[in-house]
Amino acid sequence: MVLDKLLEQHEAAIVGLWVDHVINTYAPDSAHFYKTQKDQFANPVGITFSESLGNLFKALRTGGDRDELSKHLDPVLRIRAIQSFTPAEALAFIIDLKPILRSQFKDALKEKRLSRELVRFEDQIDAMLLIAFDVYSACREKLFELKVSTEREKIYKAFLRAGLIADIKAEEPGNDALH
Amino acid sequence: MSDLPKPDDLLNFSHRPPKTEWMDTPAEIKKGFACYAGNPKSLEAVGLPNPRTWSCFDEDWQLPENWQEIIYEGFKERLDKFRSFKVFMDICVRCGACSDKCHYFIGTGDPKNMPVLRAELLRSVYRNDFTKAGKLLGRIAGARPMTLDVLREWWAYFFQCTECRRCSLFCPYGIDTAEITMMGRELLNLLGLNIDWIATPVANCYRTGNHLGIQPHAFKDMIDFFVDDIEEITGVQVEPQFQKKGADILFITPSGDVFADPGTYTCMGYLMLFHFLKEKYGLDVTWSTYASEGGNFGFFTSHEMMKRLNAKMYLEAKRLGVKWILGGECGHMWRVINQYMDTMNGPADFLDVPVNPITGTRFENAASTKMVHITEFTADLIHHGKLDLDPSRNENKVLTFHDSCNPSRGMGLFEEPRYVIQNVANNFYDMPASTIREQTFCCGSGAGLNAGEDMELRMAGGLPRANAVKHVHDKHGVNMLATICAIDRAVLPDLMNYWVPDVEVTGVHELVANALIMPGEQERETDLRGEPLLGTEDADE
Amino acid sequence: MESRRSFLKVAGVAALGLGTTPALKAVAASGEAGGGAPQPQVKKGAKALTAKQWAMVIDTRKLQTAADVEPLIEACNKIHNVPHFNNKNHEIKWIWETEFKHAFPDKSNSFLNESVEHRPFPVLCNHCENPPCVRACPTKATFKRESDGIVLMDFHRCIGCRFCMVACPYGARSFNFRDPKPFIKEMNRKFPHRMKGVVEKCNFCAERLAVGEMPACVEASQGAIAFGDLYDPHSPVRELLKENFTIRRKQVLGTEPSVYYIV
Amino acid sequence: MNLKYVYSFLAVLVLFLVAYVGVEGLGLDWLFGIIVPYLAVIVFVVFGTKRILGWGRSAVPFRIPTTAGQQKSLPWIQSSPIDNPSSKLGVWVRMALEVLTFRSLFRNSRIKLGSGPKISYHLEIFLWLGALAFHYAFLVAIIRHLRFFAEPVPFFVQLVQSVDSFFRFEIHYDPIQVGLPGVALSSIVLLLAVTFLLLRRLLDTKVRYISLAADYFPLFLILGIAFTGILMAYFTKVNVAAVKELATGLVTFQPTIPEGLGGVFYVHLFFVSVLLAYFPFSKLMHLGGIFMSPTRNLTTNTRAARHVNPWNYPVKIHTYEAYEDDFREKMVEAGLPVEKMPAATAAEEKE
Amino acid sequence: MLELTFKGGKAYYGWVLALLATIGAGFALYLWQLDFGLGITGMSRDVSWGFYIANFTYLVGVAAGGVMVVLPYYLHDYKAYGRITVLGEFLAIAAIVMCLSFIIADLGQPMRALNVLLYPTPNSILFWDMIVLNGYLFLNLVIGWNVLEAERNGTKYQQWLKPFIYLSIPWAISIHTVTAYLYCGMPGRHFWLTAILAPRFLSSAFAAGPALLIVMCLFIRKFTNFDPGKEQIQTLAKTVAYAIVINVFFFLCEIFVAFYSNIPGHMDHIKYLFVGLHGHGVMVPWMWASMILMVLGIILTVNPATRRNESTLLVGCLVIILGTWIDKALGMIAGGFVPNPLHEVNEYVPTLPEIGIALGVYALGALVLTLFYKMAISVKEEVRA
Amino acid sequence: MNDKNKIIAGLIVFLALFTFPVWYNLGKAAPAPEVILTEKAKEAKVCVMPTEYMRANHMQLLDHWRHEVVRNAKRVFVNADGKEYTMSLSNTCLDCHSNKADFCDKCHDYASVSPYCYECHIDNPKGE
Repeated sequence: MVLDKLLEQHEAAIVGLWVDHVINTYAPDSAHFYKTQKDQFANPVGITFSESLGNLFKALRTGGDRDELSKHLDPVLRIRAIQSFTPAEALAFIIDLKPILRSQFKDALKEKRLSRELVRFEDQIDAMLLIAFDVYSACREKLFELKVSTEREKIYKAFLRAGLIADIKAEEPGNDALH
Repeated sequence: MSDLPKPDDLLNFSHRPPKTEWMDTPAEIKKGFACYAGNPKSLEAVGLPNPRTWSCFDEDWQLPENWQEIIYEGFKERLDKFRSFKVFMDICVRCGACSDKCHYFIGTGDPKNMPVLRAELLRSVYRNDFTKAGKLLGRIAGARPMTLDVLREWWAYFFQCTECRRCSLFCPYGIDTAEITMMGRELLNLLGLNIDWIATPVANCYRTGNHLGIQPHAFKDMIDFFVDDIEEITGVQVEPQFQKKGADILFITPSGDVFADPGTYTCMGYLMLFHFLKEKYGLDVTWSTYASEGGNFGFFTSHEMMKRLNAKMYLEAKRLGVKWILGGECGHMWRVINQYMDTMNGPADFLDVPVNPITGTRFENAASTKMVHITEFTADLIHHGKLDLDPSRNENKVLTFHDSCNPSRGMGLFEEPRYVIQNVANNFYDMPASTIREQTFCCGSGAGLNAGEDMELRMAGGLPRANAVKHVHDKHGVNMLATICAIDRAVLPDLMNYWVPDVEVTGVHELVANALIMPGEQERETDLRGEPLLGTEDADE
Repeated sequence: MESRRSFLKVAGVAALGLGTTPALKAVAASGEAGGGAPQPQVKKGAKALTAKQWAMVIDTRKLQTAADVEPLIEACNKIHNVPHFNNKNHEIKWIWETEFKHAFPDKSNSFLNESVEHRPFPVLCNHCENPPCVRACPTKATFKRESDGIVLMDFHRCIGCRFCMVACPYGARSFNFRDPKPFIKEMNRKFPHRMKGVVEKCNFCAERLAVGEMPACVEASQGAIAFGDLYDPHSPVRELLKENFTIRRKQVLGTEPSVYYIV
Repeated sequence: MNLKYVYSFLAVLVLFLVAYVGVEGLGLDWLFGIIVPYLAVIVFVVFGTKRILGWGRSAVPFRIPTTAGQQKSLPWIQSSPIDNPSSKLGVWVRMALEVLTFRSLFRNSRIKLGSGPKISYHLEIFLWLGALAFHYAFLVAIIRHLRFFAEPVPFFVQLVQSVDSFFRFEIHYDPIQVGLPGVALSSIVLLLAVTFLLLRRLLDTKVRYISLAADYFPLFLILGIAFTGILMAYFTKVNVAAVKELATGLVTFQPTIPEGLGGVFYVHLFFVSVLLAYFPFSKLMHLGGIFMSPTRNLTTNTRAARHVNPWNYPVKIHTYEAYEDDFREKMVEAGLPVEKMPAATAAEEKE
Repeated sequence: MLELTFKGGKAYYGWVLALLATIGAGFALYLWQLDFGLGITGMSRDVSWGFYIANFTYLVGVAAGGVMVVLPYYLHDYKAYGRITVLGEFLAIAAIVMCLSFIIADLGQPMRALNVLLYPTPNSILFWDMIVLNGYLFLNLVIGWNVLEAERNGTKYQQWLKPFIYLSIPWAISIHTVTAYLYCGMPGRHFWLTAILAPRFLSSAFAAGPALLIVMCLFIRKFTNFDPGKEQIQTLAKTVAYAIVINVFFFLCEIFVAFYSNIPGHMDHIKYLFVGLHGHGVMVPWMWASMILMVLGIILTVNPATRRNESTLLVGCLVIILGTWIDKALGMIAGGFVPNPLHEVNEYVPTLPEIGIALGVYALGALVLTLFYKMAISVKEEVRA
Repeated sequence: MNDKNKIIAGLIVFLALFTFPVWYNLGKAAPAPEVILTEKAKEAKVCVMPTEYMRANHMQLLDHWRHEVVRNAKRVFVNADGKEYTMSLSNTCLDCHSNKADFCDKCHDYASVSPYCYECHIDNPKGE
């Protein structure tokens, strides 16, 4: 599998391009801040992107299974889910890996066997997009769940304590008739 | 999503946003980032101007025609009334020291969340109206006229600042963007532009003394509910007193602890502590349903509203004739008390300098305001060995401490809560030095932004703090985040739930109560939350 | 306006940080007196004596007693404002007299003939052709002048590190441990003295050679000391060297000293 | 490519031409030598004072210091008297540290130093070093320039000069001879520091994004001052006696225009005058502003001593009586003590 | 990490203030020397280098000694030294700061010091000495700072540091070799004209440097709660033992060559040092003391029993430090200059102001060492906690 | 507003410092000193180089002389007009301008410059 060896050699370059690409979806100087600030506590977004995308690409290259991919997708998408991106914008970076790969192996692609392997690898990327979609939706659901729960908690507990809710007692034997 | 992206849109999605100047990129008010507008009933209840139903998402904000003039007059008046405002408008040299310190900039990546730019939003209008250079040179001198877009921008970004003042720490001249945000919000309030999550609690607090509008009897019922819980766990019947005249101490805590989990357990902690002190040392503490709210959402509206809501504390203390006031665990409440209360509603000469009757300690640092922080009080007790504590009961909790912004940068309360925690629990780990004490990161939901509708903003704002908790969670296995602020206790569970799922949130005095050996209490199997204590869980099954 | 325009030119040229020499040319080029006057330049004095490598032959047989050597030292010290310190540590010596066994430690045998043993030998800087001191100096403050082979001191560049004193195998160099001015009996106004913190030594009376005069000690020795160009076969030095057997101090060290002694 | 710094650069260029042509071409040396400096000083003093008094007029309603250290509370907890100054002395020391050592900038670089790999922290500490070098070099240069304004030259000016040009830079090679009579270290440091600050504002995207044209202008101006100063001192060798004659003339209000002062000098003088005149209307007022910033110049014993707010007007509040009137019945029912018993139950008791 | 140097207890601040006072006094004396001239020192026309250059030579040795910790850890991956390489590097920084200060103090015209840069002369050894010393200072600052920084953040030090570290090892050897070449290149000075002067310098450096490091480690273990580790100290002690033995062996070789060949030029210098020459022998007691101390040092460090017991090891180290100091500082200078090229005997004894200025420079070095060690120890305590 | 007087005090201190030159000179104008030429200088009428150049660059010229004399053994300077001078501060310059106090020192003190030349070179070659 010639492509695997190529991917392995160029891994650092590809991941570098990919991370830059993701970070460049932000405003220019925020992107500059995300790229240059190396302190993980002062720049959690930038550092998480570079680490997780690195692991993600390694998992993708070595044919990682669904769980491994989502384990690495989760930190990135958890951040993208709460920033002002539409779902399409949030997940776009997954399929943007394809043009990066194509530009990286432009010359090698002339050789037929390699281009067939690349097409198959791109299918894997599409599969990863679907996994990403699940992870992204899970984050969004968690967000909405939190929104709903704050409202419910607020009222329910207040009612409970104000004695407006009679909480259901445990089933006592014999207090209801069978008819 | 009415307008599905057309196929060709898909391609240029990941293009870089246009590199236009910040003055040319208009602010976009987005769902999940802006809070709903204040409902007119609340505005009328406290007499705030221009009450009407409107939404920030639609175009027409139903503003009075002469709104520019109102803004100008309001601006002028505040420049005279606040030297901080006028000085901060003039001396910023835009050196960029504060620009990457704001948790909202770090989390959202929106350049206008940089503290220097948030201030420039206001400063640009100031230059246009109040400085010669601004009038002459216009855009070159960094001035721009007050337009509707600018107003929308103010609305979007002055409600994206939790007034945590981290930027003021790093600014060479101490320019306080929180102060500028307060002025911005006051100006917006002149036009009736405020958010419901602040306006309604203000109205409730004004009328019923607490943010939720809990009526006195309901307030007492809730406390009684806690009394039953305590009895179930410890077998001891605590008897809190309400509006008891002639008591030693009036205790005021944020009402958030009375209704929102996990604050409720901290409230139970207070009850047990005061019962213990009453039993052992005869300390007479009273609560008050009238002054049942330590917090002050008026602080996020205007200086006048802050004063109107805060007046209750001294009035109630005077009416009940207590010796001094004890304040519960809260964040912005303590900024108001520590730096504003005495000036606004003082002097409190009907109270005397707080002395802890049990240990005899005179709280010199509260000699004029006559209000002591609960952790100062408890730390003093522990230091003199007045509390019988069994820290092993908190053994299953691996703790870390989140310095709430206001006690950290408005008071400097670092060692007291840590001292208390380390005496009531054994495993405590501080987060990295650059994320705690005076450099602490905000929970992302302060200054009245802990509504439900701006959850994305809150998650983005709390990202740096969550990232630090995740670090100590991975490194030391921390599973409990302690904090001394009611809003923190209400919002951090959501933050933890989203970023670091297996870390819970607790108040400091819940831990104190867990460890407290009450006179005449039964052998405890569970902590205040009903979870089994270490070593007893196998006994149960 | 006149002076201003010229100033402009000077300012313009100097502005490029080219300093004096080009500025000199510029001024000349502007030519106050109009026309392209000749450039200011520097040249040797008319009467200047030149040589490829100045050398000295001291006929010690003619300088038997201290009284013979004293005037040499006096002459040198007087015209070069050499200070006289009573504290031996801070002594400044350009030329001084010492016994044979000190001047030639490697050649003294035990039963030396009386006259040589007690004869005062005048010693001074040998102006070596391969000077260790010039090799050691970190700033080229001491340097061997290609034009005439004299080893000179540039007192403006000397940082007073005294590495040259350590390097000199003849101990011919002295250091101004303190301000020499108060210790100069009467000042020769035609020759500058030194300041504290710099090293100094015999300069083969370079200033006198430049105006065609023989070095002070040579004149004062009435013929006892010959001075001339080592590489000019007809110079007095070469004449003496041809006829007499001469020795040099520590010549085994390969420094090639230029001062020969006839014993 | 935003035009902000181009405006400023052009402005400084125009000023250069105005002065140079004005003097060299039109011979207006009396204008640039006497009128403009006097005007500049007047503007600086009058409007500077006006601006500071303007700030003074605004009230300081509340005491809002930013605390950066442990407060003074219980005796056995060690408080940080400088970062959280509860005493007047603490405030003076905190302000002095801020003004003399730029402590917040150092603290700022310290954060980066404190954690995170190397690359990022170098940039931050350079801001602290650059700013400190720039301000001190500028101060030393001003003290050195007192030699033109005072006759006889005061002792401390000579001392500063001798220390400043202690190290000799006497370069004597064929193409270039420079360094006599002496090279002032502060002139070199000033030129390098202001160039660094300008490059940082131009190249660091974060700082460029927030910079206004008004931020570049003083930097270009001071760069011009430093450059012309060095040009005159070491290369074109201005006629120092004439400069002093003009300067002392200005200062003793007997202005004269001596001969032999080239255009470069008047450019230098004009730049300084523009800087002085521009001062009160610009961010340079942080000179006075830092002393009046309420988050740095107040003590933090806010609970121990009451701060009086001059315009503390009374406000409408919800009294306890009104509160009790709303809920008296329910409070009694819940067993809460009330001031006045509700009318109904009072009636029952009566029966 | 600089902020760590500001947090300390009473004793720490007291010590720093004492050092500052000494530095102040030293500087005042230096101003007097600047005004009066080098006449206030004991140097003379025949002994033109004195106490300053003597201490300079010794301290370059101490700085080079740091390599004995860096080399095993980075080249041979001797893990145990990981804990104390930073201490070695910071000791080197403090030593180099003292060396440069001694050079400046020794110059007659310090205001022209930049001439060495403005007029570079590659044929002068002093020019190379300036380059290697400043280079070594820069290397140690960059390496020490970054390694400590990385340790504080729990990360591995950056990759680009590797070449600097490998460069610093031969560079350490070079600084002391160049210092030796200052002496052994001089044609007229027989005492120094020996090929093994550089090896002798290095051997005494590798004895003195690690010995001082051992004393520092014992001090640190006693007064702070960071323990450099027993094994590290034992390995250092072995290094000291070997080095001091080699140093004495080289010295005996010198003695043999001089006395067996019986050349007066060589013998006189050693005779002057050990038995006095023409009635002058101020150095005699010092040299014998130095020999006795070094032999005692050999006994204490070579003998395993006394080496393992840390108190006797401490005595051994102090004795070696003092012994090598007298040998290399006083003996080397006095021996070389007396008798002078004209075979006259003028002795040299440092004067009080000279010693005062030297103490001021030592205090400056101690201050730099204290600040850097305070930073290093605080980081190590913070990481351990 | 008790800090009103603090502000004014601060302003007064700043203005006092800022106007230091004004009150330091107390209105005594200090025109550039008139250098007094000796008789000999008057006769010579022309210096080695034009006066304008000499005022600005004499120190550089002297350094250039020193370089030529000491390092290149050249002792004679020929200026643009072909006039020859021996390159020596004490013997040439101070020969004409023998009144150092009125000629050199006046301007040096006025411009607060203290050249270290006279630490070695003789400042009164004619003994006046």
